[in-house]
Amino acid sequence: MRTRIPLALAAGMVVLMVLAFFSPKLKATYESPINNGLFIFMAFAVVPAIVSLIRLHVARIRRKHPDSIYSGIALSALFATLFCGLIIDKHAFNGPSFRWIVTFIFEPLQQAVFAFLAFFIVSAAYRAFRARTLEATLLLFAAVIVMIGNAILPLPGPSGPAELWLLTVPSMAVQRGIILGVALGIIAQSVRILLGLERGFVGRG
Amino acid sequence: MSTSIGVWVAALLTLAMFSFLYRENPVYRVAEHILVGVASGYTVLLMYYRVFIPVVWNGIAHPKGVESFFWTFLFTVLALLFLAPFVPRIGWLARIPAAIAVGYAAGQELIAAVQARLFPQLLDTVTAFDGASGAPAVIDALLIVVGTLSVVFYFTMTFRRTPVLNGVARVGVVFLMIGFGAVFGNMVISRFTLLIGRIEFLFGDWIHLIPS
Amino acid sequence: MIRRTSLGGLIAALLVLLPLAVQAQEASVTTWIVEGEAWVFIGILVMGGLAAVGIFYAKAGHTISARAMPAVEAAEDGIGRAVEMGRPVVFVPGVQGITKAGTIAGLSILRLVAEKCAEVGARLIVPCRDTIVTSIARETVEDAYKQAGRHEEYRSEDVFFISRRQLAYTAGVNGVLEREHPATVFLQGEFSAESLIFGETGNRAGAMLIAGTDKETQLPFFITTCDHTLIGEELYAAGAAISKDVLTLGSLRGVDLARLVVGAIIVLGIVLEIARLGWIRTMLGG
Amino acid sequence: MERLLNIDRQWIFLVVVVVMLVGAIAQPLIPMPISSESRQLYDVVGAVPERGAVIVAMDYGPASKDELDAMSVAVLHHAFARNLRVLGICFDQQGVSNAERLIMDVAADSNRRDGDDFVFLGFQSDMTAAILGMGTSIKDVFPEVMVDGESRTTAELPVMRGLEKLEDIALSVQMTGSKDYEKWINYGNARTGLTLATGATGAIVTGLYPYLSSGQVSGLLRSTRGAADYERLVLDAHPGLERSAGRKMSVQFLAHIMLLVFIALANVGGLLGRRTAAEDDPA
Repeated sequence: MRTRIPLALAAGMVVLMVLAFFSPKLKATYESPINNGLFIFMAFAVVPAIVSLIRLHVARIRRKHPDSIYSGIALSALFATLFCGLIIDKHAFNGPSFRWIVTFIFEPLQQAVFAFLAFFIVSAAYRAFRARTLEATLLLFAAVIVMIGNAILPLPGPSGPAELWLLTVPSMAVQRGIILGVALGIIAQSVRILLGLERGFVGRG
Repeated sequence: MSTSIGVWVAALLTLAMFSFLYRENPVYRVAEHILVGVASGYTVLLMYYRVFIPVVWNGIAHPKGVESFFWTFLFTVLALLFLAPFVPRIGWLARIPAAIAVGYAAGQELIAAVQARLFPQLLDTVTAFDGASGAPAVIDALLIVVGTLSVVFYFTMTFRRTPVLNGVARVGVVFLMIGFGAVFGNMVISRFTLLIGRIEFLFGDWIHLIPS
Repeated sequence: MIRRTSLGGLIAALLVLLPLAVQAQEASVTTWIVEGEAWVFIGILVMGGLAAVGIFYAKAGHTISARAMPAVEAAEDGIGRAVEMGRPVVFVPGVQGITKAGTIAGLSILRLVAEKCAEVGARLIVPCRDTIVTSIARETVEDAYKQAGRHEEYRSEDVFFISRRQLAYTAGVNGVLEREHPATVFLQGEFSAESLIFGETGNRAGAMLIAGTDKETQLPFFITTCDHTLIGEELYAAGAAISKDVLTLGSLRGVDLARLVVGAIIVLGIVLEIARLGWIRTMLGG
Repeated sequence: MERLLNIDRQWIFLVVVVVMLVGAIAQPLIPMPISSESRQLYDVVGAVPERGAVIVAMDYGPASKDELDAMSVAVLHHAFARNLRVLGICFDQQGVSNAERLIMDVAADSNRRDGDDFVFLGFQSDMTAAILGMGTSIKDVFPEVMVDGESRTTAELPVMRGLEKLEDIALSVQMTGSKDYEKWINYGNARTGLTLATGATGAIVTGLYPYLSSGQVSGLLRSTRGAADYERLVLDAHPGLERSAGRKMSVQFLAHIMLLVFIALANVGGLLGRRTAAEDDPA
């Protein structure tokens, strides 16, 4: 019962979607209500994640966990953002006080997290990007061509810039091979769901 | 130096995040937890104002028609099942809306796998030689066809490696390495741009060392 | 068992559909089936059918074996190397949770590595980023030592949880690699951008590196810094072969069959194109 | 707690920052040819008739701002300068505030009126359902929008006159740093024939070339390089656009040379036998 119904529902949805694609009558009847339904689902699907985050930090504070000060900061940041969004800019989502938080707190923090990836590439390049195997040699050779062509100087290639030729012929063939392979993998997964064999979203028991 | 409070706040938070490079420290953890808190607040406000109110609230409070009211109400009730895990013993009910969402996506992806991935890409491979006049274009077309085929067959997993399949796989590896080299090359300009952006902000907008 | 589930699935689907289909009669649009998409429908049936054939073939009990993979074969001498040099083996099961296919495959490969370490008596260290993955990893390694009859040598403190926060985990694993000077490092699972450090530090420590990930953006860095790398589906196939995961192996067989059809369409299509007969082209919507 | 910056890595970090700072200040100008993918995007925007409708989908979060904002601003500036009707969209949960700010700022600079010349349709919580829904009715997917601070019904807006569904849209330009360009291709172009163009981060642009070759995508911006080329093309015809990607390219020039030097050192060092790897037969 706990697994049969979800598996059957998922299988039914796959069949309905494929039939709706081929039958304009079916599509016209069910497309907009189901699309709207998906919007509602995805809005509510966020609630459990937020609630468990709050419960985690509240529990830490109540248990006097050594990191409870940080939990306090996370919770006050959350409620300050909600306070700005709901109370200060009363009607709109992107009101002035909320925009200030996003522009000067949220976005800079998020951008800083990814900024030092560039630095990791340089330190790895110096210490580890050696052409030890045939594969690594080919890879580095292609990478150097693309790097030079992207930002250093225009390298002449067979028919136009070298890096453009590389991106539109050999690399394009590789990416196309991957797209075709992934497409077959997606079909296999949809078939598993259609046959009620894909237990991923249902869990064990 | 900049005189705007906002720029100062952003600059100090940026340095707090970068301090992790030296060692994990309290200043970094404060910045990290502020990020977690604000990100959650952002999501709640976005979903409330831009999805809950226009689709759910207005869909029920003043619906376009009886039928649209029924569908919105039905899906809202189903969506509430996402909260079931907070009630003991009926947690599994959350699988119902999840199953519908998974089935919806799987159905659409199944159609798109053939209509938007296989057919158009196979068509462009099959017609690779059509417009090819002159040696370079023919060679390019040949490389594209051989490259695509060798990569598709490199990833055969359950066929025994006959000499033919081994040969194809060896060609496939050569193409794959060139392909990953291209990914590597484009990754570099992408990751560098992020660090350049932060340096432009810190030394430009904050310290006014860089002429903006 | 699969008979009932899939049959149940299809019956339920029809029950859901019948009333809906009937109610659809009155909808304003006239035609039932849109022309022009017929070939897409046939494509779904053929490719989907082949995938189902592979799955049922595996479910019916036929054994399907994954092809040999150098990275998996290298595991054996990588662990032998650790015993000779008297240094540990470090296994990093990726940075994602248990719901990810890459993590599941990584943990299957952990079982193979743990069994080999138990046999030859090499010390195995497994730093994890997810509490559930940690408990599964502990179970897997302990089970391997038990089966090799060396349960007393199993050290549960060597399979540990560092932190859920991605950067803290990266720094933690980096520290383990620098401190323990492992002879061999396995990086198997789903990794993200900062995992690039593991290849660099492992290289620095002079370790033999055997990686595997399905993240395309991470593969170029692993290929250049590691000795062997499982690429994309190779990771899933290696994991499924070890754990004898019938469903995955069946799907891989079905997809391999579909690859033959894709290859045939390309070769045949080009031949017909050159012969000015555009059947395949029109089928593909050209 | 472990450190990521041991002695070796510290001086490398210093070199990187210094090189980038020198690049940012000195701004070495390197003449590079316009990449053909950028020209294709410029031409496809240029081909839209006056008052034609263009979707600008800024589907990215803060992590990609430094790379993609320059593209969004350039596309918006180009579209407004050509007096096109612009529909702004953002499907990234953390990018909606930024997307709204960008379209409002660029519209103000080009003195285009909210509700008449453009509208920010905003966000919807499931991208697949939204694009499929827009294939039938755009106003069903985005029933209400904010115009000059008030909530209005989308269908009544002058800018939406004659724009019922995706078939009525001349072009959709998406800026993205993730694989979700596939959703616009699968459910926009494949289902309704919508003409697409994509401004992509370097992390994902390589995977888009098969779609450019097959015609499913009609223009492509290759990270900051593509953005800088597109800025130059737009500036030639429509002045007033800031060369923010162009400025970053000067820093990229020095940074890329530095990286090549490091790779050379690593391989030269390798040859000197610092760590000779066992010879392996290819996989």
